[in-house]
Amino acid sequence: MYTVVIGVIGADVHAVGNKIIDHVLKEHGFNVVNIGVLSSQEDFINAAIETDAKAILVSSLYGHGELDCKYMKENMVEAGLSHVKLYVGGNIVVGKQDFTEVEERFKKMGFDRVYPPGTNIEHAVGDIKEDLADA
Amino acid sequence: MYTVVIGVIGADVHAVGNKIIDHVLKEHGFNVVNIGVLSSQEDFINAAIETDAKAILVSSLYGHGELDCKYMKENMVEAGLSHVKLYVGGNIVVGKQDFTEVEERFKKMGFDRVYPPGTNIEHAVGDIKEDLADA
Amino acid sequence: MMIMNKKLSKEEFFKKREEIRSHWPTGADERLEFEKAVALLKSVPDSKNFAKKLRFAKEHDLTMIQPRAGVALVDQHIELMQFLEKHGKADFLPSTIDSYTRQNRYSHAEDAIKQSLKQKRSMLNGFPAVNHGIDGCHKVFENVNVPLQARHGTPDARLLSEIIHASGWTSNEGGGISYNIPYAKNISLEDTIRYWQYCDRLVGLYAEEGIELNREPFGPLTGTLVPPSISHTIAIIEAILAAEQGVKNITVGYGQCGNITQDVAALQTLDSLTNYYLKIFGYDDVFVTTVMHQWMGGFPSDEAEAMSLISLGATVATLGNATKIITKSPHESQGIPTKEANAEGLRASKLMTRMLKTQRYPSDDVLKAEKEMIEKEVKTLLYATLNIGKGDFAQGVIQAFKHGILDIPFAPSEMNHGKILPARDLRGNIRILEFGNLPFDDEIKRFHKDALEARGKAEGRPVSFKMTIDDIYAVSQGILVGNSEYKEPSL
Amino acid sequence: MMIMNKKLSKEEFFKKREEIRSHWPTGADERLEFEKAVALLKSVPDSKNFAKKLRFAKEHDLTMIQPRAGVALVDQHIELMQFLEKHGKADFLPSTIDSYTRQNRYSHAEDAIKQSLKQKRSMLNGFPAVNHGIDGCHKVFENVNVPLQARHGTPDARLLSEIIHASGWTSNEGGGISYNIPYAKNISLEDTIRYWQYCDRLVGLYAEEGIELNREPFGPLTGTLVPPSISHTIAIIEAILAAEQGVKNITVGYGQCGNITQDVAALQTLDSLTNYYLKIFGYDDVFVTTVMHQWMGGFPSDEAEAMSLISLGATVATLGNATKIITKSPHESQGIPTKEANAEGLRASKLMTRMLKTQRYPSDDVLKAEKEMIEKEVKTLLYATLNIGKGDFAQGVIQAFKHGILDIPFAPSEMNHGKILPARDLRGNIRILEFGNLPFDDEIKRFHKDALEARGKAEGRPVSFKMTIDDIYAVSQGILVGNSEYKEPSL
Ligand code: B12
Ligand code: B12
Repeated sequence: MYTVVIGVIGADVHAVGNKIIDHVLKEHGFNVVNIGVLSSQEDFINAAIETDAKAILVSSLYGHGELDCKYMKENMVEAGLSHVKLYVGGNIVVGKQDFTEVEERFKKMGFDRVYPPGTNIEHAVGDIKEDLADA
Repeated sequence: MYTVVIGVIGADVHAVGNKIIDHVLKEHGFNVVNIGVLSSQEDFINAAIETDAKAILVSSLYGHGELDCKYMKENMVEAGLSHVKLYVGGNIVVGKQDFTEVEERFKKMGFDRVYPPGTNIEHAVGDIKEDLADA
Repeated sequence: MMIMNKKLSKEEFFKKREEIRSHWPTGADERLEFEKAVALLKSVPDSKNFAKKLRFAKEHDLTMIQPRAGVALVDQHIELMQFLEKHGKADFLPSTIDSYTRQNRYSHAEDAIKQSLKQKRSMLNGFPAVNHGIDGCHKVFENVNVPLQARHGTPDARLLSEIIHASGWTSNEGGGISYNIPYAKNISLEDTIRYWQYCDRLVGLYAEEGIELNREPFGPLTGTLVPPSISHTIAIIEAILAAEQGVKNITVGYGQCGNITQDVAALQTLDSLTNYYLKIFGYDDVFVTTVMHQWMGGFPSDEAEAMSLISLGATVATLGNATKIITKSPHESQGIPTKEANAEGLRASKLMTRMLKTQRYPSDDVLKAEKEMIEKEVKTLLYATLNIGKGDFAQGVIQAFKHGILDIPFAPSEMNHGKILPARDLRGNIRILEFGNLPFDDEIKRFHKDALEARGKAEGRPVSFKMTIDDIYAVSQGILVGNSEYKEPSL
Repeated sequence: MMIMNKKLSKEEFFKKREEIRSHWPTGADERLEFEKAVALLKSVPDSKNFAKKLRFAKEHDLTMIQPRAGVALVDQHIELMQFLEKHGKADFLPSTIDSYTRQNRYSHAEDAIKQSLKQKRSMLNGFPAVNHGIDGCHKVFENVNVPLQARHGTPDARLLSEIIHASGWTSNEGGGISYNIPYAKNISLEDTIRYWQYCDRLVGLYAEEGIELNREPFGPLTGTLVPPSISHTIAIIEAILAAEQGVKNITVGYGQCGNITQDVAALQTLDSLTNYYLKIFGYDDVFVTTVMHQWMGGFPSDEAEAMSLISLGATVATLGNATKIITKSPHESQGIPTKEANAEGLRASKLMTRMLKTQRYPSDDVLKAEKEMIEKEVKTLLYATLNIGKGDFAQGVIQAFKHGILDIPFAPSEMNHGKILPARDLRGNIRILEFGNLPFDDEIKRFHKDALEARGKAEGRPVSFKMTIDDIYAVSQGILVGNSEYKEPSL
C-alpha cells in the first residue's frame, strides 16, 4: 500500500479532479494524502516528508502550472526527497499548446511523468504502480 | 437597356440562384435572356447570337465548372462573339479552394470577371453596368 | 402503354434488364447475373446491411448519422469512406454519385476520371459508380464496416442501381418524382416513374429472395423553403410506388426548415402519416424509418456559423426522433468538403444525438396545431392526386404536376408548374404565399395568409415575393426570417 | 461587529476606502478620487454602458453574447478585445482577471507580467487589472466599442472593483458567496460578504450620482452538476445583498445543465423568482436580467464536439430567453483559447441566437412541474436561510453554510458542508442523490429519489456515488447521462 501525496498547486481552486483522483486512487489501494487546492510547493513537500510518501501527484488546471512548478524538483532534492516520484497533470500550461513540447519542458524541470489535459486518472494508475514497484 | 444571357452550365440543375439573378437583373433594367439550368456552351452562344447580347453570365454551382467552361471563350470568338463580356459565378470548382488561384485560372480561360461562392448578385450588378458602359 | 402504379412482371423486368445492361460496358459484368448478385447480397453481414441497421436504430430509439461524400477515383473514395467511418463515427456511409453519371453521361465521366488521374485531384463532384462498375463498387464495399448507400439525383438510375446492389450496397436513394423535378429540366414524369419502378422492382425481387434492402425517397426536393406538407406528400407517394414494387424497408425524408416546432411536427407526422397511408393503401408489411437532412438551403460561409447550424439540425432531428440524419459540413457554402471538414459535421452531429438521446420535445397546442395542419394538407394533396389519377398514383402524379396540384418551389423541371411561392411567418415557419393550383380549402389558405399577414404587419411591408427572396438569403446571413429592409435597433 | 445585510454608511465606506487604496501602488492613482471617477463614468456613452445595454437587450427581447478572455499585457489584451468585438461580434466584452490577482497576490502577478514580456507569451491566465491600474484599464476601455466587465473569482475584489469602475468598466461579476465557496479554501463567508458589500456599496454610491452600473453574481458556482434550485437561491440572496447596498441593475446567472427542459425551466424561474423575491424583501426598483453560461463542466476535447456543445448552450439560452450568454470556445478542454477559437464560439452562439430569436419553447406539464419544483426548493432554501439568520440574509448565509442548509457540490471551500451529491436522472435532469442537511421536505426528497431510482432500475445498478462520477465525466465523453458499465448495443 503506497502512500502518495495529491493536491492542486498554486492559486488554483479546481477541486473536482482532485476529489476524483482521491476517490480513484483509494479504490486502487493507495494510501492517499490529499492536501487539496491552493497548495504551495512547501505544502506538498512537507506532506511527503511527514507521511513518507513514495510519490507526489501535482495537479494544475488553471494555467499557471509552469510558474508554480518552477524549481519544485530542486526544492524536493534539497528537502531530501530525491527518491520521491514527481508527477504532474491537468491543464498545466496556458492555452492549447503542442503537448510533446510541454512534456519536454516539464521533464527538463524534473518531473517523472507529465499528463495531458483530460487524462482519465484510471489510465495513470498503471504507470504509477509500475514506477513505484520498480523503485 | 442591355441584353444579357444568363444560365447554368453543364449537367448542373441548381435553379435557385438562377431564378434570383433573373429577378434582380430585370429589376435593374436589364433585358434578361434566361436559358435556365442544364445549358451547354452552345446554348449560351446561340442565345447570345440570337438576341445580340452584350454579356453572358455563366452560373456553375455543382463543381464541374472548370470542365464545363473549357474553351468557352475560344468557342465564343469562333462564333464571332469576341466583343461579348463573359462572367462566371457560383461554386465554380470542386471543393473549398483558394479563390485568388481559382480566379486566375478562369481569367486565363478568358473570363472577364469571376465571382466567389455566395456572391450577392446585387453586388455584381454595378460591375456589369460599368463594363458594358465602357464597352 | 400507360404507366400505372402496378408491380412489373418478372418477364417485363428481365427483358428490360438486358437492354439496360448494354448502356455502358460495365453492365456486361457477369456478376450482374441475378443469381450471382443474390448470392453476394446474402453474404452481406447484418452490420453492413442498411435495412437491418435501420431496424436496429428504430428499435433502440437511436438517431444515426450519415454524411454525403464521393470522389472520382476508387482508392481515394475508399480512403474518404474509411476516414468518415473512423473520424466521423458515421453510422452509415454514402457514395455520392457525380453529376455526369446522374445525367447518364458516362463518357463525360470517363474523361473526368482521366483528368482526375492526371491532375491528382477529383475533377468530379462525386463517385462515378457506373464507370467504376462492380469492380470498383465492390472494392468500396469490402473496405468499409458499415452499410453503404448510393446517393445521387439520377432520373434514370437503372444501371447504377443494378451495379451498386450487385456490389453489396444495401440502400439506394431516389424516386421517380424526387429525382426528377429537382434534378432535371425536361424529362417526363412518365419516364422517371417508369425508371424508378424498375429500381424498386429490383429491390422487390431481391426481397423475394429473402434479401432486405433499403430504399429512400429524396425528401428535401429543392431544399429551398419547401413546405412540409408538400415534401411529405411526395415522400408518401414514392413510398407507395416503391411498396407496390415489393420494397419492404423505406426511409422517408425531410429537410430541416429552421423553426424547431415546425421541424418536430414535420418529423413526427412524416413517420405517422407514411405508416398510416401505406396501410390504408394496402401495404401492410413495410418497415418505415425517417431521415432528416440538415439545412438544405444556402449555408453561411463562416465555418463556426455553419457548425452551429449543423448542430441545430442535429438537435431538431434528435428531438423529433428521426432515425437518421444526413449531415452537412462547415465547408457547405464553399464546395465539396475535405474529408476533415466532413468529419467535423459528423462529430458535431453525433455529440448532439448522444447528448439529447433521452430528451423529448414538449407537446403543446402550437405543436399540435402544426401537426394537424400538416396532416390536413397532406390528406388534401394525396387524395387530389389520387383523384386526378382516377385511383392510380402513377397517373395521379403525372396529372397532378401538370395541373399544379402538386407543385415544388424553385424546381428546374418544366414538368413542374412553378406557381407556388413560400415565405416564412414571424416565427420562421414555412408558409405559402402563392398557392398556384394547390387544391387547399379556405381554412388552410386562411391559416397561411393570416400567418404571413401578421409578418407583413410586424415588418411594416406588404406580403410579397420580396419576403421569399429575403428568406432564401436569410440563413446564409445567419438569420431565419429575412428582411432586407430591416435595420437592427441599436443603443 | 456582526455582519448584517445592511447598507454601509458613507462614512464607513470612505474610511475603509483609504485603507484599500493602499493595498497596491496603483490604488494611489488620483483618478480614484470619487468625484473624478464619477466624472469619468458620466462621460461613458450609453453604447458602452453595460447596464443600459442590458436594458436595451431585455426591451428588445434579444439574447446577447459575451466571451471570457484576458491576457497578461495591456496591448495584447486590447488586441484580443478588439478581435472578439470584430470577429466574434461580441455584444459585451469581459476582462477575465488572472488567478494571482484573484488571490490578491499582486507581486506574483508583477513577476508574471515581467516573464510574459520576456517570453513573449502570456504566462498569466487573465488580465492583472490591479497591477495595470487605471492607466492600463482605461486604455482598454478607450479601445473598444462595447461595454466592459471584470470577470474573475476574487474573494476580496475591493481594490480591483475600484480600479475597474474608475476606468469606465461598467459591470463587475462576483459576490460574497459565489466568489468564495467555489474559489477559495478557507476564507470566511463573514469576510467575503463584507468585501462584496463594499463592492456593491461602491456601485450604489455611483447610482446615487445617477450612474447605473451592472452587477452580476456568479451563477454557475462550481460548474459541476449544481442543481438549479441551489444556484438560484444563491443568486437571489446575492441579488438581495447587492440591492441592499443600492445596486439597481443586476444580472443573475445559471450554468447550463444539459437537459433542455430543465434548462428552460431554470432560466424562466431564475428571472421570475429573482424579481419576485427582490420585491418581497422590499427592493422595488431593481432591474433584473439573466445570463446563461454555456456548459461549465469538463468539455469534450474534440473541437467539433465542443462546437456542438456550445451551440446547444446557445440554443437553450435563447429558447429560455436569457438576456446574455457567456460563451465557451472549442479549446475549452485544452486551455485558454486563442482569440480565433474564442471568436468561433462567439460566432456559433450568435448565429443560434439570431436563428431562434422569435422561437419559443413549448410549455407542457413536464416543464411546468420542473418549474414548480424549482420554485418550491428555492422557497425552502431561502426561508431556511432567513430563518437561521434570524431574519437577516447575511447572517443567514453564514449559518446556513455552516449547517449545510446551503451546500454546493464539489466546492473547494472549507466553509462548505460538502455533503450533498447530485446525479442525473434518465433524461439528464440534475437531481440530488445525497441531501446532506438540505432542509427539503419529504415531497421534494421523494421527487429526487424517484427520479434516480428510475435511472438505477433502467441501468440495472444501485443509485450511488458511481453515478455522480460517471456524470462528471459524461459530457466530456460526448454523452449526458454517464454509465461506465454500459455497453452500446450493436448489430
Ligand atoms: C440548394 C442546393 C441544392 C439543391 C438544388 C435545388 C435546385 N434544383 O435548385 C439540390 C438538393 C437538388 C442540390 C443538388 C446537388 N448539389 Co447542391 N447545393 C445547394 C446549396 C445548399 C444551396 C444553393 C442555393 O440554392 N443557394 C442560394 C442561391 C440564391 O445562391 P447561389 O446558388 O449561390 O447563387 C447566387 C450567387 O452564387 C451568385 N451567382 C451565381 N451564379 C452567378 C454567376 C455570375 C456571373 C454572378 C455575378 C453571380 C452568380 O448569385 C446568386 C444569387 O445571389 C449549395 C451550397 C450552399 N451554397 O450553401 C449546394 C452545392 C452548390 N451543391 C453541391 C453539389 C455537389 C450538389 C450535387 C452534385 C450533389 C448533392 N449534394 O446531391 C447535386 C447536383 C445535382 C446537379 N446535377 O446539379 C455543391 C457543389 C460543390 C462544389 N462546387 O464543390 C454545393 C456547394 C454543396 C457542397 N458544399 O457540397 N443542391
Ligand atoms: C469546472 C471548471 C472551473 C470551475 C471550478 C470549480 C472548482 N472549484 O473546482 C470554476 C468555474 C470555478 C473555474 C474557475 C476558473 N477556471 Co476553470 N475550468 C473548469 C473546467 C470547465 C472543468 C474542470 C473540471 O472540473 N474537469 C473535470 C475533472 C474530473 O477533470 P480534471 O480537472 O481535468 O482532472 C482530471 C484529469 O485532468 C486528471 N488529472 C488532473 N490532475 C492530475 C495530476 C496527475 C499527476 C494525473 C496523473 C492526472 C491528473 O485526472 C483528473 C480526474 O480524471 C475546465 C475546462 C475543461 N476541462 O473542460 C476549466 C479550466 C481548467 N479553467 C480554466 C481557468 C482559466 C479558470 C479561471 C482562471 C478563469 C475562469 N474561467 O473563471 C478560474 C480559476 C480560478 C482559480 N483560481 O483556480 C482554464 C485553464 C486554462 C489553461 N490551463 O490554459 C480551463 C482549462 C478552461 C479554459 N480552457 O480556459 N473553472
